[in-house]
Amino acid sequence: MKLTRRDLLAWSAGAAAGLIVTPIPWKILDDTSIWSQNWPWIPQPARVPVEIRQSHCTLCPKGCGLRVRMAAGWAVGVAGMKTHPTSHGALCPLGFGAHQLNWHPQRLREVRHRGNASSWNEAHAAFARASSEGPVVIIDGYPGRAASSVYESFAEKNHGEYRVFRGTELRSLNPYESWTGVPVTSLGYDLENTQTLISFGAPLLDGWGTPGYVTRLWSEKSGGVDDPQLRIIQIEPSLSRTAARARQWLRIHEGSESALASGLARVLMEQNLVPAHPPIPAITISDAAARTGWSEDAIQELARTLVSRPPALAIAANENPTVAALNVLLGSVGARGGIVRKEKISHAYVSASAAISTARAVLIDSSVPWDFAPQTDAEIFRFAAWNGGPTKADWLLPAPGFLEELTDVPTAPALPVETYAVAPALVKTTFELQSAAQFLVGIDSSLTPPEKTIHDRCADLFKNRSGTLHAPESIAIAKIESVQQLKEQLWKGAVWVGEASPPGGLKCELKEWPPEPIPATAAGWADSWQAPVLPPLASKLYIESNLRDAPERRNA
Amino acid sequence: MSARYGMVIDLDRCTGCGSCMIACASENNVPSLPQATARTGLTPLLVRKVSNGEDGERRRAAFIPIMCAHCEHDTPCVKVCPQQAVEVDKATGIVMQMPQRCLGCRYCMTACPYHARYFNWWDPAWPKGMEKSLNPGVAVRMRGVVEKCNLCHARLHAAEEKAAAAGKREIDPADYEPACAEACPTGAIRFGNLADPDDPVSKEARSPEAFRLLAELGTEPKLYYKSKEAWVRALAESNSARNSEVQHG
Amino acid sequence: MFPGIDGFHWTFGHILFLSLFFVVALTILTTVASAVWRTAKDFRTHKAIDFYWKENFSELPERDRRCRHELAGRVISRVCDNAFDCRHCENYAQFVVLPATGHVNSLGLNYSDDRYYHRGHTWLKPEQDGTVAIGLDDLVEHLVGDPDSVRMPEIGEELELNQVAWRMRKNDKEIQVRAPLEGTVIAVGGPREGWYLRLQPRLDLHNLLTFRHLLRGPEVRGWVAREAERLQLQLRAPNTPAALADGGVLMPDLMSAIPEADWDTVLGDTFLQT
Amino acid sequence: MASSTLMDARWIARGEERAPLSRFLLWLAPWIVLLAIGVYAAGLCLYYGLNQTNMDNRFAFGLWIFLDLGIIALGAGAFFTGFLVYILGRTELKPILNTAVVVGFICYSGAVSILMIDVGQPLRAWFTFWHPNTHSMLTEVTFCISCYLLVLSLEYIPLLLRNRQLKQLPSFFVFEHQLHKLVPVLAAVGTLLSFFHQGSLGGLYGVLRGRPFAFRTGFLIWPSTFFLFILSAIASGPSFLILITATVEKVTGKKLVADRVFRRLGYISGLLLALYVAAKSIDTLVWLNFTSRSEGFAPWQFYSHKPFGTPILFAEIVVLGLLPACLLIPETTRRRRWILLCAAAMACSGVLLNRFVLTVQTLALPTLPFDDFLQYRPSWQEIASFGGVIAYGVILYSLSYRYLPLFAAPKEGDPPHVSGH
Repeated sequence: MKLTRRDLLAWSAGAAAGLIVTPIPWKILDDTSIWSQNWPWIPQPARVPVEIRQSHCTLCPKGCGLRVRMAAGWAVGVAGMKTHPTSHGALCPLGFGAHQLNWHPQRLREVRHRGNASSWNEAHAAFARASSEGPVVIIDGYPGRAASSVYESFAEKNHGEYRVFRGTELRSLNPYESWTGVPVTSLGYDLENTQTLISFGAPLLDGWGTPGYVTRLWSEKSGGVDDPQLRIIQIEPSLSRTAARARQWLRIHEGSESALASGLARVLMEQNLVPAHPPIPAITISDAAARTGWSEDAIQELARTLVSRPPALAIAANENPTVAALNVLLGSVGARGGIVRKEKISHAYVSASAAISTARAVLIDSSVPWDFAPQTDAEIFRFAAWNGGPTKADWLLPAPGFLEELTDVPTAPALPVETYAVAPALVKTTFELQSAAQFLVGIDSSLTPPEKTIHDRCADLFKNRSGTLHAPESIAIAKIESVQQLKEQLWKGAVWVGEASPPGGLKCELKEWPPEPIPATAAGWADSWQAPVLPPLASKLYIESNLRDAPERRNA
Repeated sequence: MSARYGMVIDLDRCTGCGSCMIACASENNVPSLPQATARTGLTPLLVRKVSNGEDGERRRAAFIPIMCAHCEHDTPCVKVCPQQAVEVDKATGIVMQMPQRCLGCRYCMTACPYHARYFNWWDPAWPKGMEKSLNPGVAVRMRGVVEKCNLCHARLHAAEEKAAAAGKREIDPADYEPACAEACPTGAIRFGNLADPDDPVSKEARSPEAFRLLAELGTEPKLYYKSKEAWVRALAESNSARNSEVQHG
Repeated sequence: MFPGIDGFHWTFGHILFLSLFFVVALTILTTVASAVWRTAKDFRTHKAIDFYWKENFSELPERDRRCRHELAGRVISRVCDNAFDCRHCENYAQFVVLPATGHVNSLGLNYSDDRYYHRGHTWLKPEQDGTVAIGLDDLVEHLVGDPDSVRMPEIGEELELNQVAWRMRKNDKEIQVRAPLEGTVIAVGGPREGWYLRLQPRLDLHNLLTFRHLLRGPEVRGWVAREAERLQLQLRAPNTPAALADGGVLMPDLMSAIPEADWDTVLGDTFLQT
Repeated sequence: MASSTLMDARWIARGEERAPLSRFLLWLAPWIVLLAIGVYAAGLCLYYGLNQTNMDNRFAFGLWIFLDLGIIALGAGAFFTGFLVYILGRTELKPILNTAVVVGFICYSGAVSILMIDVGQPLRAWFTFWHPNTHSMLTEVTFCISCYLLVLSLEYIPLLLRNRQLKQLPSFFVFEHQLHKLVPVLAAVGTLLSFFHQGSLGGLYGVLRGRPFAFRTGFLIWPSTFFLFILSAIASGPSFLILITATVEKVTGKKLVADRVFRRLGYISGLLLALYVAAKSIDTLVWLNFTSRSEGFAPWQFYSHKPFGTPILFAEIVVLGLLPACLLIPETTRRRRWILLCAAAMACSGVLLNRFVLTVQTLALPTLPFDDFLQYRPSWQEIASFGGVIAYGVILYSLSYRYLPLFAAPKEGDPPHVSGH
């Protein structure tokens, strides 16, 4: 029989109908939907056991305790260490995504010299040559570490300079340093005992200081408490997070914080609300009222509030001598609940300013914020784990990232007590990295490597037999049996806390009422984060939601 | 004994820092995609910024974390899912979403009064190598399915395994805390078993200070809030969207 | 969906819902299956073609469905209601006895009295050996002339009455020729041979009933006259030459002569196609 | 070209006059372009995912769901005409039946294909059949729509097989006939299915307790929108058939259906519309005074967001509901063709507006006290897919009209047809 087109048509129709009763289409249906559950381009985590390790965050100097979930040698999750004596289990929001930073697309993976790929050998040679030709300036953003002592020694041996970049909290302590001679790193705010806290724009509840230290105090003594033992009064032009959650938000004209501080001082003195009588500020109350946009009554009322519940403490957003002078007036310097000295022995660091006049080379540690741009003709050696964008540095040197190197964790800025902890290298590195300290030791092998310094410091702690080890139960150092035991504990995440120094160790007198500083804006939410890049998950806060403004607008 | 897990969030203690959001995303392997926006992003836990609607110095702001409320009664999303990809776990009271079975019809998203459900508009992706940082206990969801808070079910599972290994029937409450509650720096987010009358969170939930959003819908959500600030409570309990001029986030 | 599958619960709602669904699904499937089964049965019992023809017949224009007795002039006007199946027509006997007062063939067409004619313009001639020869009548020969191609059935193929027996193409038009009788194809001819098919009839040739549905004698003349008249009307159009030459004689190969005519309709009416 | 014209003519029913192939293709061309763009857009959505749309986590349903609900409501003419003809024996509506089947098939197949793009994981669509949640309105919709599409296909097949070329296959022809004999069964099944899924589509939103604007109480498991959707669908279906047929008559310049059929359809549509308006008014009153308040929502606040004010409610019930009903019921107004057509168009628009309000306004309105009123603008991919479905409908209807006997009437002793110039 001949096959005609008609037969073909009929046959196809029959075949199509018949196909439905075969298993073929159903099998295909099943397989395709199973395939959609296992798309090969979607990464799935390997099923490996998870191990918990305790350590410390070293991305900024605030030293928060970490509880790291590890799998197959990689960090797969980060949380706060609940038993940590100063951070109390809190981290800044960005810290919770820190474990992903090591794979950030902007991770520095190779030595780069003026935009071209280079090598560690060439960088070594270039730095060795430069340091032999002239003075070297080393800038550190995280003083007090073992690595910092390498920088200090190198600078000393090579007639160079060691300078420290100061963050917001340290800058707010600058006036006291110049008036008392005690370095800012040895000063702290004794917030645990403060009753009235007046903040001139400092983002106290938004990452200021060690976040967990401040927020725990606030949540225990203020947030949602009927009769708060800690009253935060936020003076700020706009409704910031701290202003929103403070006991009181007082709106003020932009840049008039110093005028208010001086005005308050004048009220305190004129109305004899304080015993001390330092030089009287030039500003009158009515001037202060005009500048701040307040009524004179409001200023007087605030002044009375300040003295009604002592101890009172004023904190500025930045370096602000008038706010510091207000504290002097209130008697808060060297007093309980005020500014205290936490270390007996300490030495001052030269503050890193942008202008560097005579230097052959500048070495910038990875702890210095990326946008710190020294104005200099010297050759700049920039250590960083991540590339933060356009830079004037001649050399970009890949430094260890998150939890990739052994480092020690000295006292965080502005804390009232001394602490010491260790962050061991927890995760693997897959490419060649050097910290600035290792780099310098590689050039001058007579320097003490940071690892050895850390061991020495542990030995010193054991020898001094003062303070307590939080591991997490508090153990007096005196009860620790050996250095080895102390080290074991520290490597497992224990924190040594020094004994609180008695108040009164600070003497401060004003010779004249300080002039108003140039107004500085309050630090934004991402400012306390010092790594050049944010963790990818930060997008949840400002891209995938409107919880926060984009960090680029931090100064807007 | 079956549990009824829930939360009490003290809005007076929430600083809106966002730690919980990032901790949640990290724990649950939620990707952060460059294409996502505030309307298409994945935020199983979302802290929203609200205000009292006033201007100038009378303006006040607060933060309200929103996540799946694990509605107990007539659970809106469970009822509407055509293929049983959502169900209430009877043993825990957790509303579970099964991404493997989800068809992506998004009917549950329209059903949820809290907008606590999220659609995977894109293929999940991470920068090269970053997949090593994923939480091993949680499977990554594919594009085209709905996801939401499951009270960090992987942690519950781990706690159950631990209890089983120790030959115990019930988990140690200390072993199970969702990432957001764990991360909250001020202790504003508190997690507990509402079925246990002695559980402090359960007690707080029953206190007169506690309230729930859209309680009058009758879905018995297990997400409680509390606040001493009158305007916050008034706003949260008003069912009229009269504050729609409020900047939301 | 079924017990044992994840998510199935023995609840009233579930069972009610699924039972309803299956009742509906089964009803739909049963409907389709029964239509398929009935179709197959129609083919098995040789009813299909007959039925197919009857459906086609019902769709023919009324003009093409005139009763043979009207064509023969035995009655004034009658439309066939039996699909030209005079074998089973109850009224056949009643009309056939009436005197025929029909037309005479004046068109120069060659119609022979020893042949039977089918309404689809085929002739049938019983042969001595008990077979029948089948060919196209003279009107169609004039209409189509020489077909461009012919597709004949296979030898041995069973043909049903009124089934399309062979197809021809002419000027891109397809022509389907209906079989005037049921039987088995035993030989195939073509336009050159003067016949197209030889059939071994299924029915007894000596039984008069076998050929009763075919036209004979006066009926043929009346029928041809009607057909010619129809053609004339259909092919007559302004600016076209007369379809019929002077003296009422048909031109040969009309399809090529008047290509602009509505051949689709003409051929449909001629070969009883819808 | 000449030979393709001849090829084409072979598929057109013998004796039917149709536009020349070139003009037909010219008519189809823009629709084909539109369809091609739509298919491309749909392809983008399937390949890259729904990020191609402008829907988002809160506006999880968008233009497409409105399209689905809208065209399924308008496609109700198919089942309802079948119901009237086969079950209630209103044979005077038979001339419109074929067109109703084609329109229904277009609407339903269009809706199903859009639904397949609209879900995030189309490959898992069958899970609904494997793990059905019988409490979900969407399950009911899925089951009924897929079954009813099958029914519509089975009703469409006989029509298809009556094509001049296809019916030359005796097996097709006989099958067509046998199937045709069983169409009343299919009509009955179709009626049952349609009643349920039209209702379930209404229930889809009515059960949303979390969306107080849409939530309705009702009878047993069905919210009132379940019944309102059935009513509004069968009210607008006949009106839509009037519009379609009148449009085809206008485009082809032929009288296809007797005026009395139009008037009968208009009357049915008007009566049902009146019933619907009454029911909808009662439902709105119950919702305003009880349902919304019981959930703690002051109902008028839902109308405080521009542009969704009370004028929309007024338009839905009075301008596009009561008014067309008043025009369609009295014989005097219905007799005037332009009034009939206007009223039919208004009835269809009213039902579309109802679907729009229920889908789009519901999602735009805030539920949490600190939610915003949300705006949503569909992406070009959504609009193109939408347009693709419309184009698909026009093309399929045009092809059906050209090649299938949609309005075939029995041939009466017609005069010989002369043509060819």
